[in-house]
Amino acid sequence: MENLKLNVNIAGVSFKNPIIAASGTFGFGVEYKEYIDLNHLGGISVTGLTLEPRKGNPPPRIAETPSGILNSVGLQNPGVDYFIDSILPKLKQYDTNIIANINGNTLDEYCHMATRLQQIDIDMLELNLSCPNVKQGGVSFGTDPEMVYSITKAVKEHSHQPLIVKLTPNVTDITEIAIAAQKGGGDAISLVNTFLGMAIDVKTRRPVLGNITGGLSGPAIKPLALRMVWQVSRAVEIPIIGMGGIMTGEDVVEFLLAGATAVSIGTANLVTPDSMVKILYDFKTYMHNNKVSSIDELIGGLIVKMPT
Amino acid sequence: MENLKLNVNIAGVSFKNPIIAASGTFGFGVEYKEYIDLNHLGGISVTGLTLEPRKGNPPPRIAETPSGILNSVGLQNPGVDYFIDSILPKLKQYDTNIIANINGNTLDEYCHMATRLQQIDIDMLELNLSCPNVKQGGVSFGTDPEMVYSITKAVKEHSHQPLIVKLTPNVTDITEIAIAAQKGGGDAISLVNTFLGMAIDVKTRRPVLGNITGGLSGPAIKPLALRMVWQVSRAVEIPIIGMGGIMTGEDVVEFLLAGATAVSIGTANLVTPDSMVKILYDFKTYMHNNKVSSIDELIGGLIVKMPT
Amino acid sequence: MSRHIAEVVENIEIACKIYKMTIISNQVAQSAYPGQFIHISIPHDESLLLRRPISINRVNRNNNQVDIIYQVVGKGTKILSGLEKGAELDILGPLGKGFWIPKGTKKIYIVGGGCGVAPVRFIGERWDYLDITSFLGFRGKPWAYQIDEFERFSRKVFVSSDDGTIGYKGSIISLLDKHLSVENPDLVMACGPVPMIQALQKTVLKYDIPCQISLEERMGCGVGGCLVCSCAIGSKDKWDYKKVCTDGPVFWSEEVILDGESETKC
Amino acid sequence: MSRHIAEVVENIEIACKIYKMTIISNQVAQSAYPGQFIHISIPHDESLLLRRPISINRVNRNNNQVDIIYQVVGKGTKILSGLEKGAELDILGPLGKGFWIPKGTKKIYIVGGGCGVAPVRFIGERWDYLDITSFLGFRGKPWAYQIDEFERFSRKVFVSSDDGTIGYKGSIISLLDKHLSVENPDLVMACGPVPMIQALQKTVLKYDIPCQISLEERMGCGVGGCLVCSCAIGSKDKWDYKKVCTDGPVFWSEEVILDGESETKC
Ligand SMILES: Cc1cc2nc3c(=O)[nH]c(=O)nc-3n(C[C@H](O)[C@H](O)[C@H](O)COP(=O)(O)OP(=O)(O)OC[C@H]3O[C@@H](n4cnc5c(N)ncnc54)[C@H](O)[C@@H]3O)c2cc1C
Ligand SMILES: Cc1cc2nc3c(=O)[nH]c(=O)nc-3n(C[C@H](O)[C@H](O)[C@H](O)COP(=O)(O)OP(=O)(O)OC[C@H]3O[C@@H](n4cnc5c(N)ncnc54)[C@H](O)[C@@H]3O)c2cc1C
Ligand SMILES: Cc1cc2nc3c(=O)[nH]c(=O)nc-3n(C[C@H](O)[C@H](O)[C@H](O)COP(=O)(O)O)c2cc1C
Ligand SMILES: Cc1cc2nc3c(=O)[nH]c(=O)nc-3n(C[C@H](O)[C@H](O)[C@H](O)COP(=O)(O)O)c2cc1C
Ligand code: FES
Ligand code: FES
Repeated sequence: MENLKLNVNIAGVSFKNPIIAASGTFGFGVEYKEYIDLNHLGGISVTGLTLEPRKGNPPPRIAETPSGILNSVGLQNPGVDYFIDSILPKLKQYDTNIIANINGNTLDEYCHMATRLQQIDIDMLELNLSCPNVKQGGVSFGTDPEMVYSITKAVKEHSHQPLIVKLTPNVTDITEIAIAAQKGGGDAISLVNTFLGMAIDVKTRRPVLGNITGGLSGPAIKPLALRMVWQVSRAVEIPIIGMGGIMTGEDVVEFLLAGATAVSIGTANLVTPDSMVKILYDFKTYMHNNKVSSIDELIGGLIVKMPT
Repeated sequence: MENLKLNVNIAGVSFKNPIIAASGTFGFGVEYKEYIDLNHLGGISVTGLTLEPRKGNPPPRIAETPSGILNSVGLQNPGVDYFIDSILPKLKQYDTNIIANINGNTLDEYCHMATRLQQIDIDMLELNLSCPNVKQGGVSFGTDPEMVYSITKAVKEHSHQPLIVKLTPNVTDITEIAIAAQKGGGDAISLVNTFLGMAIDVKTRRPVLGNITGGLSGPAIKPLALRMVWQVSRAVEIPIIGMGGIMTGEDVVEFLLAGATAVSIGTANLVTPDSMVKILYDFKTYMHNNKVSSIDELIGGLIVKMPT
Repeated sequence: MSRHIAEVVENIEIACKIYKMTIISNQVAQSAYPGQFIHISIPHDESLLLRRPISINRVNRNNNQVDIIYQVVGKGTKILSGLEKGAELDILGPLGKGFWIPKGTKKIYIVGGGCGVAPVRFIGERWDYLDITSFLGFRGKPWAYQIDEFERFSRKVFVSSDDGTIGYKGSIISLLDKHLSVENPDLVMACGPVPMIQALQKTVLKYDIPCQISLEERMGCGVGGCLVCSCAIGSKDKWDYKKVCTDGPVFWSEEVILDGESETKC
Repeated sequence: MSRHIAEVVENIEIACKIYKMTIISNQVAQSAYPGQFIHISIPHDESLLLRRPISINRVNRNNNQVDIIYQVVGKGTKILSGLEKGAELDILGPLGKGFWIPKGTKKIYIVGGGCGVAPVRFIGERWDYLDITSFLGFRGKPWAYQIDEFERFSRKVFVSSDDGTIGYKGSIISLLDKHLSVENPDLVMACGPVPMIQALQKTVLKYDIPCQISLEERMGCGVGGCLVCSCAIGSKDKWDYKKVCTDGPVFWSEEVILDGESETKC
């Protein structure tokens, strides 16, 4: 299994393998260092950052649903400055790509954050236009193609690092949004973020989550995420980081076949802290058993006979 | 458990209990008569009908996903005339409400079917604007509020029976679509239909479904369906028939609390033919154990403290 | 045709990843006939919603025991293989329209390939008064099973394997072809993987022998209500989607239209 | 602080729907201290993704046995209750910041309510050289357990129940209140349902006794990475969300801000 080509290139950044920790599910990475060797990861997208520190939403913040989880963390984080000063130095000791996931309430805030991170030694920026737990005027930015276009464009002007645009799946036509991100200058697309959902406790007759609604992730959404990755891969030229319910090496293969160049692992980290190492191992085993020597053979390799 | 009030009224039609078989998952009802007493059901929404007979999509038409299934039946049915002449007479022997689920490729076809059914002894019409497996010009009608409004209005003019409008969940804002259906004269709303998804076989590197994509149903989508029912119930006045992943009596309670007046059971029928009887029994047990004497106490009964 | 709980009496590996399970079900034992199947709810793991269709290998009407044989290919059959004596299974069955013996049939050929050997054994058990010759194809010796059972009711049993580790080396259909070129049975009854069925269709057409084949398709309800188990039945110009679960799984060979892309496993 | 497989040695119902499970885990047995928990992956049913946090009731460093006590409240604990000797559990642990003994502490009161009795037993087992008085509250006799274990290390054990079927009838906190009004321990250490904790907070404030309490919150990772297990810690004017999994589950009583709507079960 040692001669497999696993590395991929996303917007000029080389990833030693296609496994990236999904934002918000892996803290700042360092929380997991006793369970997993961070050097083995392709990359880490850190917890969603905001300009100022944020407390996040009231508990309970998690509910278990069939093969899925709902979360309503609401971007609790210590703010971008604290990240740069106190966390990044620790993280830089590891040999893995660092992606800063940025979140704003206004276009200005996004640009401000990009500017603040411009001179900082991170590998990529991830523009999160999709958190379902934080709303601006009731509608999240990511559902409107024009908004996506203009925020992407503006942030691009303020950033030095390659820019990933992370899309919300809670839209009628995901390709329209992806095309807007590409047009705005996004260098890659990551999808999907969580689907807006809800759980009710029939004993108390109340929502389980303190925030009433939350974002659904995990295997339950895998078929939906996979479909979106497939649709978007046929609509845009820029690379895709696919995610949504990946728990096994074979799930990784499914996303690559559908057109993703790399994948992110989210919920699996909440289930077991060393999931990503296991998933990478299983992925290599799949390649080995199926005589796939290079990951490039899998990316976009779905064999389809279009229905007539 | 005998004194429980279970009956509900939807647009003037009385249902003896809130359990309705979801279209496409329970054939024409008669297929199940050896497994379940059809007289015990609140209603049956028959397999999606079209003006002409339809063959449907190529197999395989079903894939299992974590806590869900994908289907791509594509409205296989013998056509509305065959239904009226050869099936309905058998179905009318049972004491349950019959709902005709109608599907068109054009506005004309919808109206034509409504007209054809006008004088026929069925209890309600269900306008399916949402089948993800059949497309008209690439976009299904149900994602555009104006289309929803105009089709609903036109069909309403051609129909004598109360009209249910069935919505697709594959939209950015479900309330907008529901409001359009209400404005168009819809007497009730049923939601959700299936979510567009996909499954890939990593051995063959092909889609599992003959149609490539299919509609996701089952417990996996329950949190999403529940959220939509809750949103729509606060946006419209007309009653809602809620569905999506209901497998137990407690699931029924969740949908009623979220604002549904009745529920439909789909995937559970594919799992076990007598599911609906079991679900009704469990629902009554819940009412009994929780000292709920009337279903009206549950409908819309969610206790929420809106987040600030 | 009922939903009920069946108790597991025995569950053993009889060939490589191929298990024989014996359950007690008087409903199935008393009314099932060859080609029918049971639809099994997979216990323990609620993430697996669908039942698994498995053919009936044999029934014993005296003690209500029913045998099924299944290959472990995925999560559902993996869980089944771990069940022990005393476990309870929620099953539907017997389901489907199985094989039938047209009037005047005396001499039949039974053809089974891989997992398809399991269902056709029931034919010989039930209709052992006929003149039976059996053709069984396997991947190789480690995957072969129940050949001795076929010997009990067959005039002769022919075995082949892909790798030649048991019986003739090569396809069971070419073996069948040789026999058809010298002898005509009244009927061929078969079950097996799609490529085998396609070869069989050509062969029986060539010799113009009536042939019933049992098909597999992914299933939902199993009782005719959901229309997901469709297969194309008819002629090239005029065909319809029929339901494998209630119109089949057994159809006349000449009516079955296979597009060659259908999945198979064994 | 590791992920490993632990073997089940025993799993028995010790009170109504309350089970004691003994597992073998040298990692937990050797390094755990009172108030810590293990995070258990639920076997068999893949639809249940999340681990379940369960406190450590006792460890035996000699034979590496670890006891946990859990009440069956939902699907996960139901599956746990069905596991038999020899079953394997995938666990993380020991996790969390447990109870601690500030310098100079001599006399402590241990307070446990319902399922909260289980974790506080470990306090007495580990720090049995202290002068310990225990206060245990139950719903009623059928739900009471391990009172005799507390007697082994306690100067005195007080028991109460909601329905009076065992010990005093009434809340364990009112019993505690009576004792605090005549005697001051150096420290109170407690675990129990939210209403009990809220009453306790008022009582210890009244007598100005330092008090550590163990909290419960729905968890994801259990290791501090996902921020879902938050509880409000600080003062009414200046508080932050802390993580129950790594900053807690044990906090100083005066810093814990409970809104009264949190869920409890026992
Ligand atoms: C009428 C009929 C009779 C059958 N009889 C037998 C038998 O006697 N012995 C035997 O070993 N197998 C038989 N099969 C095939 C058997 O149903 C599948 O191998 C089994 O369902 C696989 O389940 P799994 O969970 O292990 O695999 P997975 O691949 O994990 O299953 C995923 C889903 O696909 C379906 N599926 C996968 N493969 C098949 C297939 N080949 N046919 C139908 N559905 C499939 C499963 O039922 C499930 O819904 C029969 C199939 C049919 C339709
Ligand atoms: C630090 C800590 C220590 C605990 N120690 C014990 C103990 O020693 N004995 C004991 O009986 N219980 C203990 N609990 C509570 C125990 O974790 C829950 O009762 C259990 O997770 C319920 O799982 P379930 O699948 O049966 O219930 P379900 O209601 O089906 O669970 C659904 C989801 O909600 C979560 N959940 C439900 N109730 C609680 C709860 N009260 N606290 C946290 N999560 C919950 C589950 O973990 C799961 O993710 C502890 C909780 C925490 C946080
Ligand atoms: C607890 C939790 C917190 C998350 N926080 C963020 C976040 O801060 N920023 C972001 O872009 N996505 C966030 N996400 C979304 C994930 O990064 C990922 O897109 C999603 O969970 C789907 O992948 P999965 O099914 O593997 O979890 C969060 C998800 C979870 C479960
Ligand atoms: C096999 C299958 C066929 C379906 N066919 C139809 C249909 O013809 N018309 C329709 O309105 N909905 C159809 N649906 C959608 C269901 O009626 C229902 O809205 C959906 O499955 C969600 O409910 P569930 O999760 O309980 O299955 C179909 C669903 C399935 C699984
Ligand atoms: S499986 Fe439902 S119709 Fe055949
Ligand atoms: S459970 Fe993940 S941070 Fe506490």
